[in-house]
Amino acid sequence: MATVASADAVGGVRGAADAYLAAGYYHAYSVVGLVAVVGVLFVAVAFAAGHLLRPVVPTREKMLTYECGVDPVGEGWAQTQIRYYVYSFLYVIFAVDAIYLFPWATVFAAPGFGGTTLVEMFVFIGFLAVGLLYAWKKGVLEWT
Amino acid sequence: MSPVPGHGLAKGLAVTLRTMTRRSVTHQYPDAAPQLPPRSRGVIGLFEENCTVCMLCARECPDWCIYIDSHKETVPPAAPGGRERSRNVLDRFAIDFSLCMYCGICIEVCPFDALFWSPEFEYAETDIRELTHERDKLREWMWTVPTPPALDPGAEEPKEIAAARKTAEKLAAAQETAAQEGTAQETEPREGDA
Amino acid sequence: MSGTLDVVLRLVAVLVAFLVLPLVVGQTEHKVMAHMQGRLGPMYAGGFHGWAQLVADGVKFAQKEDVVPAGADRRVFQLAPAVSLLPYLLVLIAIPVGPNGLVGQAIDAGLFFVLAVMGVGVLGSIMAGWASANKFSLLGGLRTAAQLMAYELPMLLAAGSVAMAAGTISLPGIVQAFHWWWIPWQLIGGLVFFTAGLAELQRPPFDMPVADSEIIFGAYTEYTGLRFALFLLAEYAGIVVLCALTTVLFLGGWHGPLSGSFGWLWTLVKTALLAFVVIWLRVTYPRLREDQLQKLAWTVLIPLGLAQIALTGIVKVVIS
Amino acid sequence: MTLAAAHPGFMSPSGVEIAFALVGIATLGAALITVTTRQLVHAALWLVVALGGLAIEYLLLTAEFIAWVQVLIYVGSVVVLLLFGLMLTKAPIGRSPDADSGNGWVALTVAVAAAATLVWVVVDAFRSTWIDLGGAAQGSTKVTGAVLFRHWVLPFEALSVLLLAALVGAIVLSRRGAPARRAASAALGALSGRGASSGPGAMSERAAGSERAAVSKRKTGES
Repeated sequence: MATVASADAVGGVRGAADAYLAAGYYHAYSVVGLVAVVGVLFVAVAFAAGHLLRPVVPTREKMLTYECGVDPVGEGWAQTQIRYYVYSFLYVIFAVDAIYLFPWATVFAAPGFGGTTLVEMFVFIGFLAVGLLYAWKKGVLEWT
Repeated sequence: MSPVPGHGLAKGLAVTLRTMTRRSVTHQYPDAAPQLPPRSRGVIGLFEENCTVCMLCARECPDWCIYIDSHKETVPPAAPGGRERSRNVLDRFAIDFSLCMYCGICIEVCPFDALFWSPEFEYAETDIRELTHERDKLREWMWTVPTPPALDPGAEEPKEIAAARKTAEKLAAAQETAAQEGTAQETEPREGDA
Repeated sequence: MSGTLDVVLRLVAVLVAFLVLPLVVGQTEHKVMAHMQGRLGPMYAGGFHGWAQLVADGVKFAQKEDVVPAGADRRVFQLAPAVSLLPYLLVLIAIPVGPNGLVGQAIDAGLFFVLAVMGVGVLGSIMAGWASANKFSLLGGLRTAAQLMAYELPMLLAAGSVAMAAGTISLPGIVQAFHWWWIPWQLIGGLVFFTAGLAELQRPPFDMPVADSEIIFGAYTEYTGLRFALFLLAEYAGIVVLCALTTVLFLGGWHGPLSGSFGWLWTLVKTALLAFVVIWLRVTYPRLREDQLQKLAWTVLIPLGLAQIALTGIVKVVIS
Repeated sequence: MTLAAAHPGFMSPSGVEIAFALVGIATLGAALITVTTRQLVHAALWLVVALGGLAIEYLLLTAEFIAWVQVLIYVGSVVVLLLFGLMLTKAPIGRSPDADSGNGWVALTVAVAAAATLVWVVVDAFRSTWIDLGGAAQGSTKVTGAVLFRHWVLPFEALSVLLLAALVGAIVLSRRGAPARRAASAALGALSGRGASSGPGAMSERAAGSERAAVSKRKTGES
């Protein structure tokens, strides 16, 4: 795998879009992969060192679930009505919408796109906004 | 309400920023001795010479942290042929400062001025059991109790002084009458003689 | 060979930054918060104004027993701190500090990479919340999830606006394209991004998921020792990352007066100032209620983000 | 993968292809554990691993944009949504013996059939297309954007309508019967005297009761 100095990669990004070569691409992501490996190693070393340093004196009391000093009653789970679950639906839908902003953002001002593409995105965002407005009017965003 | 939206938020930020630029009010306690107000209440001292083991303090203590042991002694009669008297002798006087809540009721109720507030406050221990202090320690703290401030000139006399003075006056008056009776035959009673 | 050395140096630099900068922020928080409250803060550890307080804390954490509650899901419980910490390390490598390749590693889809990976960290809190078998933790985990859901979107929108302005989603590319007039132009987006980022980090005033007066410490209630320390490190690393990102996206990164060969210093100064603001906000504002949190995200930040995108698009097409 | 194996690669086989194969195996393993584990939340977490593995596969195919979309949307939000849902319903720690429905063989058949169809379609469609690992990156954001807004504008706009429909649908479904539910829970509380019992158990019981009431209400409304 060829290694390219990252300055070249930056230059490639700023230059023509197609000048971004796969070799630089793989180099960049192999470094990211290395960071991930380093991170995992760091955590592993920290846990191992902690294992050597810390005392291990488990008692039954200590292993109890903490409930402000009172013996825990029942299990952790209880059925409750949590209204912000609807928000998570909203989010997934809106996030899918928002994702498209990014490829659009990189090209819409380029020659050959311009105003038309802007209008296209505004139509897209318009639908998004209508959805948000609908949710608002329906009282989904209200708590009580 | 506020003229500009976010006005209140900015005001809050200004307050915290202003506080940051001012000198902090923290006293560096172990390095610098604290400036305690006069007669601050740190710990309870025992003036054991005054204690008559009446047990009022132990009984009134809300969390029962005063322990008193005593025994009776018989005192031989003061005058020959008189009655023998019994007297309470203090064996133990201890206050458990891990229980004490510094309400000061014991000091208030003591009829013989045996308990005092001392400004001493550095008596932390690493073991809770060592916070039960015995009479010698309590007596030592007594030395740290400041002398009471002088009474206001216009104040009413303290009761014990008033009582003592009255007794003294009575005695003086009695003596005077006795003296007058003795000298009445010789001279006229002098005016204004006290 | 020099290429390998270069990569190793960058890795070491990123790891050092990852371990040192959060501590610096934490110590600054100790002192700044104290002085804002008329106190002194730590004064003993290390001698001079308690500079080594967090080192002492670290030593303490390492010596503490690692308690896993009997009812907990052991492996998930033990893994959760790593899941919440590592994304920030990954993100740190993509943040440019100075021009001419002064960056851990330039990534073409840098902005996108950063946003995607940061979102993963929340999984750690959710795992911790569920695996603790504790009612407070479960509630904390739920609140964390709800908060992520609400605030990820404004972040995406605001970041999208910058990407539009720059015409690229590479982080060094965005800073290269920066002009000073971007600051007023992208002001709304910047505010939205920073606020949403604060909320995603669960920093006060958006710390409902760890509201100590209600649910002890939320998802982290059952944690002790080193694992708890890792959660804390994740929070402060998150502050560093958020401030650095805001600097890079909205404040022009290394641009500034006399930025000839000291561009990296500008990045650091701006990041530090933003970190100060994070602390300042924590001291100043009371915690938002859960419904206020959600309402702020959906009815204020998201519409503002959309408005910023519209503004950016129009201005961009007009000037090009 | 088939293609990479069939054609001596553009990169040396020791590079990207080996990584691709290894990550593929790991992803497959994680996916298998996801569907076979009896611990619900573990299944969701293994799903994270599988989806992350897929993202790495995309990365290795130079589909940078799709890879990070995968992480952002699937790992960052769909799985969080899933975990959220699991925590709201019952997600006990430890095994759930009732997690299996007994349809294992049917599910396996469907899965194999679906996989076979997909593999066949993909192989057939891209038979003569190569990802040039030596040339420009194929799936960068810019390329994706250019292709999307030059050739696929109409599907893109249609997508927004679809998402809007999904949004409205979700709101309508979640809001329907909300007033009825409140009334039902009040009635239920009054009837069964559950309001008199104390503790957190009572609250959850009441919530469960109201859920049941709402479900029955919905059923009667539909019939």
